[in-house]
Amino acid sequence: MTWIPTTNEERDEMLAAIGVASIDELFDVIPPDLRLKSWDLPEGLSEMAVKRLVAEMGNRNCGSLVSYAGGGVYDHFIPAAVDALTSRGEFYTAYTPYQPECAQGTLQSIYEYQSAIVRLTGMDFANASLYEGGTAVFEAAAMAVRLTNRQRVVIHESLNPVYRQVVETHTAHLGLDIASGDDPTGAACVIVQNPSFLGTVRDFTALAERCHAAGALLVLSFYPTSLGLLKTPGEMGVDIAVAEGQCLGIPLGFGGPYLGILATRKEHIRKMPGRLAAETADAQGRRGFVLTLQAREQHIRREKAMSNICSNEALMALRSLIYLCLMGKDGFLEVARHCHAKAEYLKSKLDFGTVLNDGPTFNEFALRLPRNAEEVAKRVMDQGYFAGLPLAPLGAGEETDLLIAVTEKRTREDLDGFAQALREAACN
Amino acid sequence: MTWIPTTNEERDEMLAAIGVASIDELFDVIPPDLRLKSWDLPEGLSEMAVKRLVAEMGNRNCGSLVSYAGGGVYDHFIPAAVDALTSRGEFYTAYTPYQPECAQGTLQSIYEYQSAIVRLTGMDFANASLYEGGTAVFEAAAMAVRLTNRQRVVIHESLNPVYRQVVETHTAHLGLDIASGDDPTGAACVIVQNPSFLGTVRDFTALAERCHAAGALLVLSFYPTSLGLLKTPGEMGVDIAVAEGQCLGIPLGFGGPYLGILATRKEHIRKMPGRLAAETADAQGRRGFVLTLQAREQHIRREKAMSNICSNEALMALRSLIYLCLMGKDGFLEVARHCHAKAEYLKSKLDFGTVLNDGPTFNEFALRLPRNAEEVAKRVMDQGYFAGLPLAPLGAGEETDLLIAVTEKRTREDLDGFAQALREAACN
Amino acid sequence: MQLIYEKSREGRRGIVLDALDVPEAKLPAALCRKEPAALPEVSELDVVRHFTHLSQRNFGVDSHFYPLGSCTMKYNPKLAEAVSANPNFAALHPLLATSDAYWPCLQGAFQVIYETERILAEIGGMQAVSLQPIAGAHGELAGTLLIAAYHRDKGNTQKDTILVPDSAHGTNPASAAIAGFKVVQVPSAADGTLDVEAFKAKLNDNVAGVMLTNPNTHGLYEPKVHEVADLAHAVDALMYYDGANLNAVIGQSRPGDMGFDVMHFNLHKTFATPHGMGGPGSGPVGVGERLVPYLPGPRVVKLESSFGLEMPEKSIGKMSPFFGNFMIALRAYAYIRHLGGDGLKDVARYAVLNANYMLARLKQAYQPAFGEQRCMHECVLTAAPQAKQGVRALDIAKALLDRGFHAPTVYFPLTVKESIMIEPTETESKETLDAFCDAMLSLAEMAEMGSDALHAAPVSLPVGRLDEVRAAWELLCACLP
Amino acid sequence: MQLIYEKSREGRRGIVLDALDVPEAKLPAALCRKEPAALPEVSELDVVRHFTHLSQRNFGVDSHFYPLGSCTMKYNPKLAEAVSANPNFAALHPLLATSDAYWPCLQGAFQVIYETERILAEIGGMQAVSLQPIAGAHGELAGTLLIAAYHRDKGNTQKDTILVPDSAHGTNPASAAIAGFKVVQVPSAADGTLDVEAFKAKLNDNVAGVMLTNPNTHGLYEPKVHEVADLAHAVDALMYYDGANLNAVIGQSRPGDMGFDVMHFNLHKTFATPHGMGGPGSGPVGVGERLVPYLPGPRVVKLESSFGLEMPEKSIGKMSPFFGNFMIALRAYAYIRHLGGDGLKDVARYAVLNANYMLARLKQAYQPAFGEQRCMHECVLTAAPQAKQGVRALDIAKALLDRGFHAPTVYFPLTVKESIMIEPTETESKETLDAFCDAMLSLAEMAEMGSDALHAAPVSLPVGRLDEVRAAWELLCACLP
Ligand SMILES: Cc1ncc(COP(=O)(O)O)c(C=O)c1O
Ligand SMILES: Cc1ncc(COP(=O)(O)O)c(C=O)c1O
Repeated sequence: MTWIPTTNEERDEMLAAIGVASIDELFDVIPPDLRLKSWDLPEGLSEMAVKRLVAEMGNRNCGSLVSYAGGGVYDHFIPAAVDALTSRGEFYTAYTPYQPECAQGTLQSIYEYQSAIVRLTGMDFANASLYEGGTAVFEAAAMAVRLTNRQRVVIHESLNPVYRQVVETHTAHLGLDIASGDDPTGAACVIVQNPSFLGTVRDFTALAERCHAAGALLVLSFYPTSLGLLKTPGEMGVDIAVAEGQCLGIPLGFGGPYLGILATRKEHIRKMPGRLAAETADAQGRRGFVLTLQAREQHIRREKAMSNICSNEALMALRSLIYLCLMGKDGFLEVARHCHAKAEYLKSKLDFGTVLNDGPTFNEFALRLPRNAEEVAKRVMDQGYFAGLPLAPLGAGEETDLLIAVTEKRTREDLDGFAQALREAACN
Repeated sequence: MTWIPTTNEERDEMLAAIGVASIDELFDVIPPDLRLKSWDLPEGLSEMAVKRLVAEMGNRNCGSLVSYAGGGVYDHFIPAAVDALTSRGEFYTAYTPYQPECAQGTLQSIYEYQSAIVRLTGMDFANASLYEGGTAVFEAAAMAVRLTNRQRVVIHESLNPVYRQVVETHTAHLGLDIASGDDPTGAACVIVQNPSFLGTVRDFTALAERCHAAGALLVLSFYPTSLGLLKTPGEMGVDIAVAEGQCLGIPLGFGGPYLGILATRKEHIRKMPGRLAAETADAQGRRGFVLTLQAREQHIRREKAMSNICSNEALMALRSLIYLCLMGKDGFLEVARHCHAKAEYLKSKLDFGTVLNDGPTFNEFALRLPRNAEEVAKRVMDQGYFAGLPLAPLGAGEETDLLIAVTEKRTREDLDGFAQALREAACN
Repeated sequence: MQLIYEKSREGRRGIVLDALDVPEAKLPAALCRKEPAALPEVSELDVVRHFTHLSQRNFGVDSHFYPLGSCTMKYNPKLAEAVSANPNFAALHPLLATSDAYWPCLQGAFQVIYETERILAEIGGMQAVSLQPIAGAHGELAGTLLIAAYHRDKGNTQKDTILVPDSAHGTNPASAAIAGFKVVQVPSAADGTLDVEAFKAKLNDNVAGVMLTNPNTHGLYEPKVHEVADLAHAVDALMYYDGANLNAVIGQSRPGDMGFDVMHFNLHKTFATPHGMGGPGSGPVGVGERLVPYLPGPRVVKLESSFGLEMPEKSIGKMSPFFGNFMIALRAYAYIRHLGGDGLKDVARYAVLNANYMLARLKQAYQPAFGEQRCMHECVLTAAPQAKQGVRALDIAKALLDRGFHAPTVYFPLTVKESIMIEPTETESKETLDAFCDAMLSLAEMAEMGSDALHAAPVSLPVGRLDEVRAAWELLCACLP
Repeated sequence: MQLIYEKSREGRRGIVLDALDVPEAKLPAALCRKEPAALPEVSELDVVRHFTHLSQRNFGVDSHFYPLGSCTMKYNPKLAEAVSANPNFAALHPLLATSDAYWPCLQGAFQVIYETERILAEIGGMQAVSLQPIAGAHGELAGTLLIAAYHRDKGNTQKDTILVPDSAHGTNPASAAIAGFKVVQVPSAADGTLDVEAFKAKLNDNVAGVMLTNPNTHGLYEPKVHEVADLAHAVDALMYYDGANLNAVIGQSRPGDMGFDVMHFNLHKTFATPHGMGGPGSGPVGVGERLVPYLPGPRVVKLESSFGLEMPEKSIGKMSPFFGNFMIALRAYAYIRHLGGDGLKDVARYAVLNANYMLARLKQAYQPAFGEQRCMHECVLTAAPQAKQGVRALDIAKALLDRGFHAPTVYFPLTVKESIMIEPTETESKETLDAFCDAMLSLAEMAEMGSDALHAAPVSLPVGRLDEVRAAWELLCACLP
């Protein structure tokens, strides 16, 4: 099995042109003791057999269950046009736009994506993408450290605990002081999340002011869909807004590829990690787009770069852009409205549990059940539902606590059925 | 729900430009008594809801059963690149290449498709496509009638009985004499099929000679995949070769869209139905392709045209071309070899039944079971198989007879499992 | 650009199968071909690049405004494509339906057929619909065969003629002739509608049926359609409706209510299924009460608690082996369910608005074929004024390609000299219509100034105008090994 | 071409949801945004045409030869794309894995991870692999963090430095720095390989690790790699292998056997997953025995009769929230299973053959950066001879665009002036390589003749060379409402 086109005849012609007798000879530079020691790999399978193999493995996941799991990534609707367009070869088989003249499709799409994020967040600049939401929080923290020259990072309890773990892993060797709470004193930044991991919606305007008074930055991790309704990072006075962009037309895909979003204020732009596209023109005055401020990046600045990021998530940024265009101003708002209203409706049906949130929620809330949440989850799994995320294993609640998320995909009928199943599993 | 982009403001501007007050006014030409009398249609559903609705209906088909059904269309493997390429908008949202300069993609692909069919069949010319395999037999018969000025069409027992029904429907009002057998005397043509509907492989060279001696034409309905191995229509001396092209990279899709293939000899070309692409050049000598001999067609010749066909199956012809290119000379042969060997292997395992074919078979054979075939089919359905086609309802066999087809997709393990299941269902 | 055959290299492989896992089997040599078919020997990447490049040499609706009159080149929703990728439909074998043992496994597909046929019947004002015909012309053939069966059954042996207006699409006379009828043409009146007096003159006892489309191919509603139907019915001739122009009247005026007995739908026009470079289409045939018993079969019917199949009493038989282009019908079903009753009404409203807007903007420079009349969903102009300057409709068409638009239909209908037939459809925006009108008007100006540039167009495409005479003369229709 | 924002029209809609089927709910106004986000108001067709047109302004592997050195732009099989469309993977929520209640429903996904990690470990000669890192640079970061954890655990507190060759990719020093290390650069010898003497001079007890790639970014195999590893290990410095160039040696020589302790794989290079205009990639990190206990977690492990998750003893924690770019790993898995062990061996063989063939053809006109040496999977030439005529590597690159080729990498590695770095990969055919070489040679001739045309290139694309200074000066990075 192979995707190599070269025929034996052509191979021989090429060897002759090189002046060697065999391909093996080309590998003579490799010292014999460094040659392959083991190669215990399966034999090749035809396309047909691979398709079948993977389909069989897929059948061992429960693809047909209806999911109420959230926690940062969500089962939102993805319009068919997103796949139809991003699957065009000229997009997905291209790479970094090193030659802008033959990559205007890429560059304009990055520029349009940046514009969409700026419009969504009320921030001044957005970069071309980061890996995903968790590492984006780390990048924001590192950026704050660079900007303030302070070594203390304060993480608020609202932040996704998984993201906190990612930040801790990345900063383990940096000698930073990673603290909990929201006290900006002496801190490079305070990191908050809205809605919180448990779903509570807050206004961090006052905290932003306290941060700025203390010479610290406010970093906010937001949920893009919620910005259909919620106060924007820009309105709150946030310095660096980051997000997981999965909700914007990207499949759940068991964890990735996703999209790290980062937006910031004008004054911080030169310390921003990641690529940035900008408008310019050619000699004839035709508008075009290029990557700019590349002196921030690893390929120029090497160990002094703002980040080590190189390959990022451009195709996912394109997906999110197409999604945002398809939904448009009104549709995007509708999605948020529906998510919120449906979650509120479900909440109202779950009176056998206690909602743990201490404020309004958007589309996700934590529920204390009369019984162990994982047991309940197992039971309703048999009814065809992923009930949500038990909070204990995430270190974010008691054994009885469940995090439930609702998207626009759930109908009233779905919600009624789920509420009933959950009631039975939790109370009987 | 709508795909209409026009905003109300734009609508009003347009109405003003036309000089009417409302869209309704544009419909004033319709007499009031011809206005809508009833309109009992469901309300619009969002994209999300339609997707879900159709998915639910799909779940009511047994998509996961392994199928041994054939009878003219088959469960062959389709390489992923076929879908990836035919789903490009520039192909599937284009139409008939009325303006060849902006349709060279279409026209060159038709030319390449015609070339592939000519190479496959050993005939001189192939048209750009017909609807599907059944109506293609009718078109061939009508063409033979035109060419010979005779009114008798002889249909051999090898022909798919469903195709015979299609021919009968289409000729019902033509006053033709549709006869059975293979006697060419006084006939416009004799129509045969290879392999026969029951799967038997024959050589019709002698019949071709008899036909020609009697001034009749020989029409052959062939199975493209089998031409990986089998004697070609060209080699047999066939005058008009037709086929169902579904096996060449087209999904079963519960009956369509499929691909009608028609190829013929040089001397018959001016009576051929359907479109034809040809090579030519522009004023600068650049090679290009156009539709040619259009005087045969309805848009020019109207009631005197060779056929009424207009929209045909161009996208399916493209699929088959891409399929044939991907498989290539060797791969196409391999598919035929595998189909045949696997069918023979299965045959050898079904010793509890009697194979009814009176000669060698390619990948399909008729089996007489010790019990009612439909009962057996029901039983093995529960084991996860479509056992094949019971022949009695098709008028092509006894109640105990089953038509079984095997493709390259079935592994030895599959075949063993199926043989075992069939044995149990038929014998216990 | 090279042909894929020119890229072939001996021994190069694309797809390779697994080694055969059962014993080899051999067929007698006498039954086998002498040489393997000379298919191209290319890699998967060769194939991908080749067809990617070919696609880039095409205009499609996804890339270009495509106002091809009579073809209803509206937007083809991606929803419909996504829905039709569902393997529970895409992998379903149609002949399973021949045994009722398998029916429990086909209920979803049966339901799609049943509901689509019911919905189309309501849309057409028909009693019943069959999805069997594969395209519009095939629907016409089905229709004329139904008419023939009706008369045969009634003993109307003298009825051997179908009347067709001179403005009809070529498939109408062709279909009638292929079915076995004589075709008699009825001229149009000067105003572009059917000449009722001329029609009366041709109508007699031998007439089995009358084929019309409404609006007709001049883009004009036939106001006397019901009168014509009454006249036809008086001699027991049946009325056939060519549904190609249904986009103009969907949700406004139904063929059944106009007096038609039988019609076809073009799912690839009105119902937005893709045109696929010339197909696949789908041409369901609909009938009024009189013709229901003759419908092609077997038909999906509702049984007690499930769907099954039944052959109509006097069925003409099978128009196609299975259920027509099922996957196209599935796309149309998705389209219809998305728009719903109200959405479908807007389709005609905006299709007609757009066409009239273009007519209003263009009639200053191009002569409308039928005076000051408003049009329905398409308008027919003529380049007669331009032709006097030596610029023909063809030149305008080619020049539009250079401006980034697909050309309108030219030289059809045959009744209008130098005709330019523009059908914008409802899915195009005002700014697109304006850009196209601007281009048309500027070309008219160039024509007036006697510019020669129009004869050279197109210059921006991979090839210029091609030599059709040479093509027909040399007849190089295949690349041989 | 317009921006999508410029196509926006107030009130125009794309996707519309169903009417809300539950009571409306309101959030307190103080928590809500003042104005809806000014997203474009466009139709679905507007979007489809816009992005279809944008795509047409790109070169991709599907449409163009893309010999971008260091990036391994090989063919991205459609099989892998098809496999990743499977909803049983595509719709799976990763956080379900946090509760073992859900594990029975995740066995397929766990198996993909488990097998892919096992296979990659065998390919790299590593003990274990984690799919968590999202891209190559992230794999480097994971690797340097693993090195840090190792030394911290061993109490090697003085180890604060990572050695990196001057030819290294920018991500290597950047990753080491981001992890918290000092970076010290080691110069290359004149022959393009690591200067072992210089290396020895920089090596001391403070060195925590050494980052190399082999072949290095000059396309040359480091023959003394094992000697270097021994030297490093002697001071307990760990060896990091940048897997970006694995395509040169896959199935020939394994990093583990060369003496490396930790490495990353670029699935989007060696394993053919698409580059997506700059990502997503996937950068699994592999480790030898010493580092296994520190691997990121949780890890998929084999339990008695199923797969489950486990946190390694001394894990550095989570490099990413879930399982890395799982859907990219799935594509790579499909790629690997198709090729199998033997197919993968051929990958390097033909990648190296192709690069040497191009080197052999081009060295007459372009100066090889390192004399008469043969290369591995890519070759570095310089346009130094041409630069003397005023034609720079950049001019050659731009002129190649006009000839229908993507340009090679230019100005990297930084160690070579006017460098042109060509990586053909194994999936390109001889005729493509020849066509490219022909173009390069003809450009060299033009340069020699002092042709000015090269400075004007590209002329065939939607834009010519763009003003980068203006871009940085004006910093117009978003279209505001
Ligand atoms: C008016 C009219 N009638 C009939 C047809 C034939 O339809 P089809 O191409 O689907 O066979 C067409 C097609 O263009 C048409 O425009
Ligand atoms: C030699 C080398 N190392 C590392 C990288 C970084 O990989 P990634 O872009 O996946 O982060 C690259 C990418 O181009 C590279 O060429």
